Amino acid sequence: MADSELTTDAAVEPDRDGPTDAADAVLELDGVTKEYGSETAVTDLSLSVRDGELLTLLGPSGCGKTTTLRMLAGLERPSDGVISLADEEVAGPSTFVEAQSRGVGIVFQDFALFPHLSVRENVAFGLTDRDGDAADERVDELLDLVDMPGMGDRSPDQLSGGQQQRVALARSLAPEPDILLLDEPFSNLDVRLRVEMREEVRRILKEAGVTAVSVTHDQEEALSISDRVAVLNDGRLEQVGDPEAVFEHPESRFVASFLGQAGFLSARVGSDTVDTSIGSYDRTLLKGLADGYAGAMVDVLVRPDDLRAVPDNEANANGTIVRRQYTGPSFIYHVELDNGDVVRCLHNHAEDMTVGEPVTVDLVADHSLAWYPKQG
Amino acid sequence: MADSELTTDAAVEPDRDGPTDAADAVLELDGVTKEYGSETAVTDLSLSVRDGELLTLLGPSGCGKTTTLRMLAGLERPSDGVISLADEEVAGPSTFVEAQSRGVGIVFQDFALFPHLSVRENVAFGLTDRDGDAADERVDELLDLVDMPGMGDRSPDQLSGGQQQRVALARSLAPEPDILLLDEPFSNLDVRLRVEMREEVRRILKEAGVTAVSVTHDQEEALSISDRVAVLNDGRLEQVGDPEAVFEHPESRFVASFLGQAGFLSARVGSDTVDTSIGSYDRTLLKGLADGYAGAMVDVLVRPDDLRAVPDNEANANGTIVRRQYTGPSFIYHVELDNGDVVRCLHNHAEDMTVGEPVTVDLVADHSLAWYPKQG
Amino acid sequence: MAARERLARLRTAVGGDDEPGLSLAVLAGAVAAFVSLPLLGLLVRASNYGFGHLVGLLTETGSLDVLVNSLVLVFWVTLGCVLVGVPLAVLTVQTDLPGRRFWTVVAALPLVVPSYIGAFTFVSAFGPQGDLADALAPLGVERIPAIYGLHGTALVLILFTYPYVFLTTRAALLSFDGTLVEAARTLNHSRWEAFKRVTVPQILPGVTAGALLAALYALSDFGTPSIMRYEVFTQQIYVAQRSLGVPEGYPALLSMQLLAVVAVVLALEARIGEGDASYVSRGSRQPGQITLGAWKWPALAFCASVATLALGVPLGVLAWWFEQAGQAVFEFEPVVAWNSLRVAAAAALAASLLALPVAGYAARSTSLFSTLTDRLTYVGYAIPGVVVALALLYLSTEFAQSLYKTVPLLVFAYVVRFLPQAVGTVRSSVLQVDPKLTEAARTLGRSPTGAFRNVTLPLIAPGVAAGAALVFLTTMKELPATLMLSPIGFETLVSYIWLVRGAGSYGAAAIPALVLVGVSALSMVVILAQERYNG
Amino acid sequence: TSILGGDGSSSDDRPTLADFRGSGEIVSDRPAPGGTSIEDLPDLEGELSIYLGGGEGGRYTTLIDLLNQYYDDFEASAQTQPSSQLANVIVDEHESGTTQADVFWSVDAGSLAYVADNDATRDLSSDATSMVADDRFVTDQWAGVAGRSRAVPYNTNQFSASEIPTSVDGIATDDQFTGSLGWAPTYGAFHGFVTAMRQLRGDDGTREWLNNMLDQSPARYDSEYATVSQGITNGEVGLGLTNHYYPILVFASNPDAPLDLAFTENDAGALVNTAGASVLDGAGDPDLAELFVRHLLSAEAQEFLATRGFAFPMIEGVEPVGPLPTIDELSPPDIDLQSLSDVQPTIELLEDVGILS
Ligand SMILES: Nc1ncnc2c1ncn2[C@@H]1O[C@H](COP(=O)(O)OP(=O)(O)OP(=O)(O)O)[C@@H](O)[C@H]1O
Ligand SMILES: Nc1ncnc2c1ncn2[C@@H]1O[C@H](COP(=O)(O)OP(=O)(O)OP(=O)(O)O)[C@@H](O)[C@H]1O
Ligand SMILES: [Mg+2]
Ligand SMILES: [Mg+2]
Repeated sequence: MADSELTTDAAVEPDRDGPTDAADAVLELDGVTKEYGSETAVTDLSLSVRDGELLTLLGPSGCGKTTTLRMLAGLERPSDGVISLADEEVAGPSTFVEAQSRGVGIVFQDFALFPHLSVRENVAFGLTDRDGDAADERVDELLDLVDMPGMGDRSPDQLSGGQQQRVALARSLAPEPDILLLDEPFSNLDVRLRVEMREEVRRILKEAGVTAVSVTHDQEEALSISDRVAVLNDGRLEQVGDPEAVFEHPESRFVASFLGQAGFLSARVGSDTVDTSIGSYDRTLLKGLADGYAGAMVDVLVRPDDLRAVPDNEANANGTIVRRQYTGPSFIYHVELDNGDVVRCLHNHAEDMTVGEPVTVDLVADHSLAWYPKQG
Repeated sequence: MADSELTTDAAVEPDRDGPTDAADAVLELDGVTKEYGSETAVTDLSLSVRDGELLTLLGPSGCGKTTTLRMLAGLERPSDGVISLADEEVAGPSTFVEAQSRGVGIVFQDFALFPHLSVRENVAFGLTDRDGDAADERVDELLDLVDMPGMGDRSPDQLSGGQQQRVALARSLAPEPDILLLDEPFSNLDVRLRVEMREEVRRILKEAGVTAVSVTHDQEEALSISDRVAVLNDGRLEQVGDPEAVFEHPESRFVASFLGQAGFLSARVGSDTVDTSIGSYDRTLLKGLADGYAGAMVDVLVRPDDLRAVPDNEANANGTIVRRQYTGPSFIYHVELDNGDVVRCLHNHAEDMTVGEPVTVDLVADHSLAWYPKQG
Repeated sequence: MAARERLARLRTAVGGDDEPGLSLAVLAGAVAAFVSLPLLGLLVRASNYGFGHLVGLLTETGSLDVLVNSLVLVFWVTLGCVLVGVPLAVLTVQTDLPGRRFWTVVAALPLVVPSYIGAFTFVSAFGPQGDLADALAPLGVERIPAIYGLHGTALVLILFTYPYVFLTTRAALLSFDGTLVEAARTLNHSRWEAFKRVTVPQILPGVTAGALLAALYALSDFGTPSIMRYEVFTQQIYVAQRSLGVPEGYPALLSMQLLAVVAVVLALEARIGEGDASYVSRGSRQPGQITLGAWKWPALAFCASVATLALGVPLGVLAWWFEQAGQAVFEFEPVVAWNSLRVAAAAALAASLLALPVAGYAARSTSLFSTLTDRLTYVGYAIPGVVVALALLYLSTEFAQSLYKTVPLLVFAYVVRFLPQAVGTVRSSVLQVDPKLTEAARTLGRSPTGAFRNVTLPLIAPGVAAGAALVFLTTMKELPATLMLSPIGFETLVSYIWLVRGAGSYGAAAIPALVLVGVSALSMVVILAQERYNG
Repeated sequence: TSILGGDGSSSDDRPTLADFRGSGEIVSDRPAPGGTSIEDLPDLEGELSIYLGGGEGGRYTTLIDLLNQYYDDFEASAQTQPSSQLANVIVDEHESGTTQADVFWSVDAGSLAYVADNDATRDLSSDATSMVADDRFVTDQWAGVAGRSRAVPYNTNQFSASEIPTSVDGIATDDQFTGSLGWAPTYGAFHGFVTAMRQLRGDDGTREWLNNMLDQSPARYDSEYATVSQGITNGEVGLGLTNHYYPILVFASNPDAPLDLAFTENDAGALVNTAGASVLDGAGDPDLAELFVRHLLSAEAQEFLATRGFAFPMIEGVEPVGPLPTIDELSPPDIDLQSLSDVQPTIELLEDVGILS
């Protein structure tokens, strides 16, 4: 893992990534807050999206992703803060540009297909500036894209969930918006179709130079197609950056545990060593550890591929398998260590251990590890 | 890969897995077909679900998963075939037991929350046989389970997509149905919540001895929580079996390519060797190859972890990187081989190759490979 | 894709191929048969006279002219009602119009002004020598546009029947899924374009349901055309049934002609309103309010001018007459208002209850039988009230003498006449309830009835309330059946108004007319409060 | 329900003559009415149901209320409907044995005759019939209670008295009335008028008159009251054919109306018809019903009908109000009022000519 560089005290005070490159930012949120009655859905969000990039909002359910997209589209008015599109303020204390004037397309989380129109008519809905033939051609093109040729004459209620989602996607792509907002656009699609479509969509976006903001709960999707990823938590921005940076250098415990099946090892920092329940390691294991920490308790981030478990006899073992999870290409064993920490170990199919079996867990990471002050 | 045993001529004629263990099957479909006008959504489906098991229907969008669940729930009447619950025929040519009399719970793909009721009232809806306090307690329990305590008084339109999905799940679990049908119950949840909830749901199901049929498009979810997996394609059953069997021994090219990011290597079977564009291998590489095949063209199933790519000079290379996909813990390189086959190679972060770079792809699999007669 | 086809497919998709339960069909059929009794009476009476005469009637001098007159009137009234009712509904539901609740009640109220009173007051105010002409004369205005004839008749009928369209459109808008408008707007459609392309097609069933009621009203009304000097179809029937020694069944036979036209109108509506609201999804999100901005003023002016014409003019003129009549000291007995309120409430309740099975069945079934039951309920509404009353008098003397001229029979007559008003609104609300919700309830162990009670009913409550409001308001002002079927001594507000007007005491009619509007306004407030869920 | 209360209610709760009598100029110097006073009649006692036929029923209900007030133990309730419609209902009820009312009190003799012809009434005793002064207005079956005449109201700004023809033919043929005539051809009273004409000059003669009228393009009103109040008073038309009391009603509320009325002579235009009452076959208490009819012919009731309904009284000793001539001064055609029930051929004729289609 040659390129891995871990953050250090970032853990102590994650620095907000404000408007980065104002120059080529086409979309900017500045201190945006949205309240529904006493409920605050989005808090003081500042973020900028660069021209032509695909930014993905990642975050747990209910963290404010849909709300953010709706504000960008002009469907919801921020309670506070300013939104600008191409350097023009579209929502602020005194301005509000309506949705239809923003040139922003959106794929809704719940599709919102027009029930009174056929699939073709739905897709053609935004093609008001093309004449009949050109529009027809474009619709055919898009139906092909979403792998639904020949279904144009159905009505939305005659489609399966995934098919509806694909029509919603085709409908929003049709008029070639400058900015496209995608709210979990692939959530109802099977892996194969999802992978195909997201790459196809990415290709289209890139070719047309469309700037896009998408929402997904699929970490793999976020990491694999996005130019940058923004992680939200409870209405606040936790971290924004390119996928590798965010995955490899999570700035907060939240980000670390949200991306990937993170586990944490409790550790005591000694003067030269770091002591964990699976062994003592050199202090250099922990990236950027300042001197002052001697004696402190920390949580060390360990991902499934950082650890390996081997069956052992009761006496030597330092943990027990509590769950065995089959993911197809590999198994992930959940191991409860003697001190109660639960960590996960990734194994390719080879080993076959059973739940309840005593194991010895070893650290196999060849890179230094991120850590966070002990919680609670 | 100690236990891997590949099927052989299964590829030629996949045998349908009919009612297997009629003895402890609580739910049986026999020759069930469902037509919508001229559209056939499900064709001649025979399947049995055993008592207490969690069976997952996997298949591409539009293959008939939702339709199958709806027939099981009694919301749709099969055009043909017989459905039995606990040895009693509930749908057949002359019988039809209504949904409310089947004791079958369902979580709808689009939630179907009652818009006029609060979250609490939605969850309590099925608790008709409990008195006020007991029902209240049960509702609290379930709201805790879905991680939404304190949101009981909201109305459904004040919830995010994922929150709605969780309420739908809680509502269907509340009355402890004998059989639970789940239509993509986690599709709108983030990874962490999804993993937590699916394990939680699995635990509940197992504790209560509930038999469940779930639909998912998430292959990892299917493989990791199901007792058995049934793969559907275009309304037909392709294969049913336990997750490992289905993943490791796909009986058809369709199943193979649907599960995991499968690639196929074109190969010519010689008298002693199998020749591919990345090298010639012993005939034993192909599992169970009968003698007669000499001279035949076959497609050999290779999964990302069966292959490895290394940078090479133009002259020696046998392929070119066409796409680099970051998934967090690893990269998957898509390589277009000289003969046009596209295969995928899994690498942990170490190597750093770029798109367009010539590479040599090697087979690193330590097990024999499945193969299918050449297509088209 | 033809709407019917789409509808059929949808229904198979959502409801399974199986038709709704037999019991619902039986119930709906029973209700339809029940309210078709007068039709039966009518047929029997007409056959006494002999259907052979029908041909003669059709070829009579002027028959065709009058038929054309009627159709032309129906056309303009329907168009006018849509042009007034729909904008008002949109303004009160989807915009930030100041005082929306107030305008909602005010816009619905003209329905309680009996159209013949409206016509009188209009003639008085706007006739060639009317008060307006008097007022304008000093200003040098010599002629004001003639109020008599087609335009006057159409104007008055529009002003007093547009609330049908207003109320049904409102109900449709209230249950409309706002996300769809959002989707259209993000596809670069202005609010107006989105309204045209998304909202309109989806509220169309609601609009046509109201337009149908207005059209049939225009067809069956006698008073207004007669006051406004426009010859229409119903005139013959009125004269016939008010003449001595008319051969038995003659008015009934005349009504048969009218029924033929009604059938055509119903068929026409079926084409336009087809598909009904079936594929309208009830949205969880209300469409964002339209901010009127400076348009607020023209919008307010529009509402105010409709209110002035449809409420201000009749009430103003009545009050003025009252003032003029000065010397007439009279006592107004509250029991009269109480009687009106009682029978109207009973009719509204009964009609809403009976409408549920018919509307539920029509909404969930595509069978011919369901269409038939649904359409049959409209017949009583389209036949002039006197004819219905005659048929009921006939039936009760023949078969149920103990009911003859009793309040229950009177309420039944109201139900026969106004049931379709409830059926129409309830049907569109049922169609707007996502069938998945009922399915969800059933998989949670509820019987179809339980699911109906706990899920469907609360969701269709606004539609049921709107239907009840329509029945209530129209019953309050119903005259012919009230006169003919009430027990002797049973007086209601309208029969009282009719009485004092007949005595030439137009002024004395002002008080009961004001009471009529006041009582109705109060009940409207109560009924509209039912819409709480839709806010 | 009291609609038009009197202005002189006495402290004793029994209504006095002043309560029965109208108010204002019209009655200021009227003598006390002659005839039989209520006080001389036996007391009304019990409950009575009345079918009240006719548009001006509002006035009649006030009279019923006064009688209700007059007797503690008497309670009459009424239902008002157009008289011909009610006549049809009464006949139907009689045939099916569901008679609802005891008394039929109708504004026109045709309806009374129709009901009588269909055997739905009982004979009146001479106690009642003898009270009516003029034989033309009484039969065994019904007694007239208030006379009414056809008249020709006109707008005094448009025509002078001398210009008004004395025959309906003059109205139908004189060019000066073209475009300034008003009538209400759907109205029952008009049908009575045409029926009378049919009796007098036969169907063909009537058809000719109707066709002549059509050539004058008369404006069509919904009712005769409207013909006068909207049409003539406002000057929309100059002259009309109506019952005599509609113009007086207009006067009563608007004394300055530019309105006067004329009468034709010896033709249907001068028909004198009568409101009357009969006792229905099947009445619960026929004696009470007949006594009620006699009350309608009492001095007080006749004074009421004359001063508040502007009718021609039916008994000796009560005069019509102010400007009206007495019945004797009119020149009505000689016609049996019973024959006015023959309306059906009239309707057919009107339809045939194209007035009602
Ligand atoms: N009412 C209908 N009329 C016609 N075809 C229909 C109807 N409902 C579903 N279908 C079709 O039947 C097929 C199966 O639909 P189903 O909803 O069962 O798919 P699914 O497997 O659940 O797909 P997804 O994963 O996209 O939800 C689809 O091709 C769909 O288009
Ligand atoms: N109308 C509303 N009234 C009150 N609270 C609301 C309303 N709409 C959303 N919220 C709350 O705001 C928060 C953010 O909602 P949002 O829909 O943006 O979440 P999300 O990130 O899209 O979640 P998911 O992944 O589950 O769709 C949630 O807690 C939600 O309950
Ligand atoms: Mg969301
Ligand atoms: Mg589905």
